[in-house]
Amino acid sequence: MAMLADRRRMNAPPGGTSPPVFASLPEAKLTKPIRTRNPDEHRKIFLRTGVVPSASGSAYYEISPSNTPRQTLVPSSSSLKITCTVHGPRPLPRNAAFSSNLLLTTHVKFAPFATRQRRGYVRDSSERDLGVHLETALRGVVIGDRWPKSGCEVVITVLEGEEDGWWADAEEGGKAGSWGMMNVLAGCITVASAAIADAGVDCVDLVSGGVAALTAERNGEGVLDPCPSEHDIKAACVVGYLQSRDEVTEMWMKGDAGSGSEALIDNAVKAAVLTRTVLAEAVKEATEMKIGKTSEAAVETTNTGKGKTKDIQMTG
Amino acid sequence: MADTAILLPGEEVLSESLPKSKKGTLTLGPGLRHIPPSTILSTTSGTLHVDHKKAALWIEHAHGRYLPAVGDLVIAQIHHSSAEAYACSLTPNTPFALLGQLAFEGANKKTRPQLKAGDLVYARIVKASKWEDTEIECYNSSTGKAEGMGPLSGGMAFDVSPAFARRLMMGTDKNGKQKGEVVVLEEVGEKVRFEVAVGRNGKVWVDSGSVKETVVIGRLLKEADESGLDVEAQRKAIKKALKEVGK
Amino acid sequence: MPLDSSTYALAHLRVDGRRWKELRRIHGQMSTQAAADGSSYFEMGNTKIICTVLGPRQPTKSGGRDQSREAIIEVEIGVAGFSGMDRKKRSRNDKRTQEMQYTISSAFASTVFTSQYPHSTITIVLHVLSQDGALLAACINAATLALIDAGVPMQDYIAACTTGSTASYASNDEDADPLLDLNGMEELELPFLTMGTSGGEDKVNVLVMETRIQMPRLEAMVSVGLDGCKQVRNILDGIVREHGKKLLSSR
Amino acid sequence: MPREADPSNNEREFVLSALRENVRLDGRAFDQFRDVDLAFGEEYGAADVRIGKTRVMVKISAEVVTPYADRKFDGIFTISTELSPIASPAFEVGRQDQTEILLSRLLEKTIRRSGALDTESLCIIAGQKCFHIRADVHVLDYDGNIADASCLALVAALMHFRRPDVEVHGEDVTVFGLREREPIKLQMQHQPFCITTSYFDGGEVMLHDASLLEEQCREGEVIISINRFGEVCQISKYGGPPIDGLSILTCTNMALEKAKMLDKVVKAKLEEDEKKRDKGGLMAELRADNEREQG
Amino acid sequence: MAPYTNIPLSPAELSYLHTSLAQDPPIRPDGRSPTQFRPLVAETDILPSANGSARICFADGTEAVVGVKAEVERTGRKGGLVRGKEDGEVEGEERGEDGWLDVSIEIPGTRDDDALPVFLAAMLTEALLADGELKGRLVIGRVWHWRLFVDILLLSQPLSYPLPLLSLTTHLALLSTRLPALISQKDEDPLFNDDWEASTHLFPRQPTTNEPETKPPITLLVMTVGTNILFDPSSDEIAVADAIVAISATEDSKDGGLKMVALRTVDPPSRLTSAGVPTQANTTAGGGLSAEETLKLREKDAGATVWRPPRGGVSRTVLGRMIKKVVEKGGVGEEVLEGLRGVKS
Repeated sequence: MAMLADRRRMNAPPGGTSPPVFASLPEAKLTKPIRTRNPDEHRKIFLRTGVVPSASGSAYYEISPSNTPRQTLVPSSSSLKITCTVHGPRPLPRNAAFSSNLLLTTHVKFAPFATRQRRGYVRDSSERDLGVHLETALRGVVIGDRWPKSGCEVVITVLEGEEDGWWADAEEGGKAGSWGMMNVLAGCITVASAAIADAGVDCVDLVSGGVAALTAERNGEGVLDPCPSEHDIKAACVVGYLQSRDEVTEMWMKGDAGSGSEALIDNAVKAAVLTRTVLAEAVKEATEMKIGKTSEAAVETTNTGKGKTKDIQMTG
Repeated sequence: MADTAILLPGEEVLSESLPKSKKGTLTLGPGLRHIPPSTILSTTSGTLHVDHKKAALWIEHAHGRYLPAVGDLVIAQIHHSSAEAYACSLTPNTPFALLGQLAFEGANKKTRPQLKAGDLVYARIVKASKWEDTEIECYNSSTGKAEGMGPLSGGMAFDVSPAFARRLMMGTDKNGKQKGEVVVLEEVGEKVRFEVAVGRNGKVWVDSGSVKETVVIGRLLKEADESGLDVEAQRKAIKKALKEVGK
Repeated sequence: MPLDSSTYALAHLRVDGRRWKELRRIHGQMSTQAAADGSSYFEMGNTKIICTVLGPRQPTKSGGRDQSREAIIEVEIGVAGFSGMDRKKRSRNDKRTQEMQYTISSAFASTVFTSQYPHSTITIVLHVLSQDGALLAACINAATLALIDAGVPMQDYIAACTTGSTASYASNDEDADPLLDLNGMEELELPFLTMGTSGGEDKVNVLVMETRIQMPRLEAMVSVGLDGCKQVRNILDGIVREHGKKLLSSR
Repeated sequence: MPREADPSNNEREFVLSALRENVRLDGRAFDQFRDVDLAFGEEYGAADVRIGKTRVMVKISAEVVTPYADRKFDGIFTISTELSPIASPAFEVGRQDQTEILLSRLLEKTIRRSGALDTESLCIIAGQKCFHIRADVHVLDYDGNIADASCLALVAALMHFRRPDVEVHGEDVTVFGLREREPIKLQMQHQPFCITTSYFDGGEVMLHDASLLEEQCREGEVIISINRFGEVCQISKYGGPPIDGLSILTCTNMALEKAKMLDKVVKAKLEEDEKKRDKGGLMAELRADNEREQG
Repeated sequence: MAPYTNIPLSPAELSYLHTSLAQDPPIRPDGRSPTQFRPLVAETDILPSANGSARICFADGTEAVVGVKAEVERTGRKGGLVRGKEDGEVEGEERGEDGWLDVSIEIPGTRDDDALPVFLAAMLTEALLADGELKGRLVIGRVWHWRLFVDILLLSQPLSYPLPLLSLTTHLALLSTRLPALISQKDEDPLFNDDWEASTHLFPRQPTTNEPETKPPITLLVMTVGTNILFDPSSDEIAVADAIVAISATEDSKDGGLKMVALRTVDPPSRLTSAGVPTQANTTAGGGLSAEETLKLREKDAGATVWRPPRGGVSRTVLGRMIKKVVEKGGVGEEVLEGLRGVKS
């Protein structure tokens, strides 16, 4: 789209550059990574809130890559690193129309280096689409009527994005299906939920994101938290799940699930429940820290330490 | 009387050029800034003018935008009207000045003049402050008399520089000599009958009843302003121009 | 595909079999969309336009008090990606489109009694579904019909068509014929102009020419154009009357 | 959004009544241009045009680029227009407003579409290398009639410009600096000029070279681009109140006269400029170089 | 996101609408049954310059035109590095690529990069691509393929959520899409038959009945109020929706029934409506409560007596029922497809 051309920066030539191809030993056969986790096992999640002191709320989310042995320099599977900042609730600009509810806006952007193919500085349509999904997921959670005439911005930067498939795969350079987007969305939901809690916006519950997929290998059996490079995904589903209410605020499902769609949704919810334990733990810890910090601060002002890291090993 | 020293912004006014005043107070006009205890700096570039009688000094400069000052006579253009006042523009792209709906001679709710957007009025500035809207009126509010102010109908408004407008309004000294050294209006006035209103905001309204004469007067004014003609050159131009219209 | 002008010289028939002063089939419909204040569908040969008119209504753009003493006519033209031979997406900021929007807006600004609707906006939205020459002319005609449908008071209405000349600009062909209502292929080859007139007399509202041509050709083209616009006007008249009859009989 | 201040009702009415008495505010005849002044810069391809207070500057530049895939045998010629706040407070930086779009379309139609510049001559190697001639039009002062002024400046600048000479050996292209070889004139096929006719009272009064105030008061305008051979390159009458079909033809005839006048101005100034350059030591030196090489 | 952020309904009206829609059976403002669609006018093959086209006009005046255009494009070298796959080696059937389908939506009053058109385009694209069948049909040979451009124009202002309108129009346009017949060999530079009569349908038809063998998917908008599930909601109804889901379904080639190929939740605009004020808390009606008490009252009321914008999401059981209603045998999806069969060009 010519309209989206970025005119504020000196951009690289439009032809672009070809991605680096690393020389590998001729005898080294590139092998597609294989899932080593159980089908119902989630990858390890690292989540911490309060990473950006100047924002009202913030959080950082990371899924480490699965440790498959490899012979080349290029990692065979990707990982996910997302930061989220929340600004607000704050008054709407003067020229904005009256709103009796909190106006939540989301802004999802991949860092230019987040994926194998460089991303531009201007948001493209997939990023906008993710923004809409995230907005839907969060709007149902925040209690908007508590904050009339206010706005709240959720800004997400994806530092490293999940890939859509195995990079060396024959098909479209591993870009078919754009399944990686679904993992990114689940991560966005979880991290935004943590950041919103950190910002102290009223919510009905914590919303956590979960992904499940139907893969070709397992003959219709579903997997939780699929890493696109490890699977040949047929259908996938993301949910934004409120555990205490057993409700779904956001659901995005695509692909040919046939009759297995119900099981797919159930699996996605299961994944969301798993993520929730980390989310709840991280938010709880941050809250404890804050309470602790305020009492400590009264005594000792020099202590400015932030929250500790938290690593939780999870099995289904 | 006029001191021709040229000052640049930030330059100090030498103490010898300060007027001696009996009371020991000085009046600072536009373009000057006082830094206690006794330093006076200029803020614009121009020539320093000193009035020893009134113990006042100011800086004259030819360019720049007109800044409203209380008591100035201006030609304002109605932009739009609201319940209480007309919003008028004095210069383009600046905040509007307010002209009360009833700020005309003998105006009350029934007899007030109905002005449309784009109409011109000759008015006096009654309030000019940094924090509030500038206010103008078309009559002297203490006497209730128009004093020549009011809506201007017909005629033509010419744009001149604010400095030239000021020169036009300086009036004559004791010898009948033009202080502003502009003789266009007087000299032409000897041959041609016309009405004129000079606004400090750089507008001169002329109406002679005849298109050709009005155009000539406007052209002479603009020429005198833009080419900086001295009195002699002005006289020459006037003679030539009047010949063209057959006077 | 160069236009074979030799055939024309022989038989005086154009690529699509028309004679020099023949219009293509013109078809128009009014009130095609219930949601709009006025709407129309207009075909000039294979050029197909859908037009909707919204308003006169309050300006949608907030901010800045609007003190205009007359209605503003806004025109939006959307050229569908599938309208041409090749699929091409024309962005809305395209300068050619913007120029057309301005032309239509200022043409109607002097025909519509805009002073009756101070502080308001009349929006004309044009969708080009298919293009085969005479794009601007068809847009103007479609807008005319939609404005009539919307009941916007006008002094008169504008009818438009294109005229061309069989001589290319270089040849100083003395017996070059003027042509009426060029199709897309002819437009690529031959010099042409778009003309919009109002009233029964020869009053020109719009005249846009983008191709190079010898001055003597112009006169013939203009006079054929004036005549063509009259023909178009009669057709538009018919469409409006037909529509009016339908409305009355349905009551 | 800043806008040009509207003239007051008094000014509007006065201008109109004056025109009805055959008088223009600056005393010109209806078809008379203000003083047209054309100056060339030190470098090739810089033209500065003043018509009254209106002032337009055009600078031409050339670079070697790859041609468009669908036009392998053509060079690239682009015109970019800029109306900056330098010209008038009504113009904003970076925002395209109506005036600018219309101006750039007008130049596009007049110069590019009419084929004034022979783009095929800009091709170096078909499909691989060609010259990209870029014309930057800057309006420096705005007192009406920028269309005519911009077009005049653009044509003059194109005629004044010299592109560097090139030599092709198979796939290798050598571009010579201005000092190495005499640069080459652009191949112009014709020189069109834009003439704007402003009309009042439904075409009763027709003016050439309207000032800003006259433009603000006019009913409409007809912009005609025409070269001295009487080839009309473009006519734009964007809406506005209707006028007789016949008056448009009259406009065209009058425009032809004006185009011839402007053509003469450009030719005379170019000649003057050439003479000035001829005397220069640098040129003489260069010529000696060239002769030696040929010999 | 929603095209109408300010819903012109008062809390009282919203409350009334919500209660009537939550009845069993629901009472819809226009008297329709929960699964009933509004009447529509449709025509196909309206544009000669497009490979396929359709126009649908809903009763509320919203109107859409879809044009499908196919262009031949050279297939780029695939980026595969491994599996010893070199040029010339073909591994089974050629598969199409996602990038060959280009859906763009134009909605008046929005920019092309606004959230609404982007979201709708993504939704329609993923439904079309879900089973990989359509993109497979775009393959001409190893070197050439069709690139399909689906341009969707909403001609009217977006009065109600335009998704069903656009989806149904796209469905009809794709059904009517025809590709010129190939006369050259598979991998040669393609040459096509000029005869339009000889062209083949993108969705092949049975030679005898001229009925399409397969059909493009349709996307339906389903909303819930309380436990009720309503189809084809009007803009007023959407204003009080608890949840809105867009479900794409297509015919299952295996058993002839329907299967779901995509699902997305849509942010209901009801979340942006203003809440009503309970009488006790209404200062003008004599009730004078402190801010704290008002808040407590509001929380306790929870939308029972006065309108309150919905909170939370949709429960899983309701979601399951919605899907079922669309895809089940004799369900709404089949009904809609049956209805569209009647549309002739």
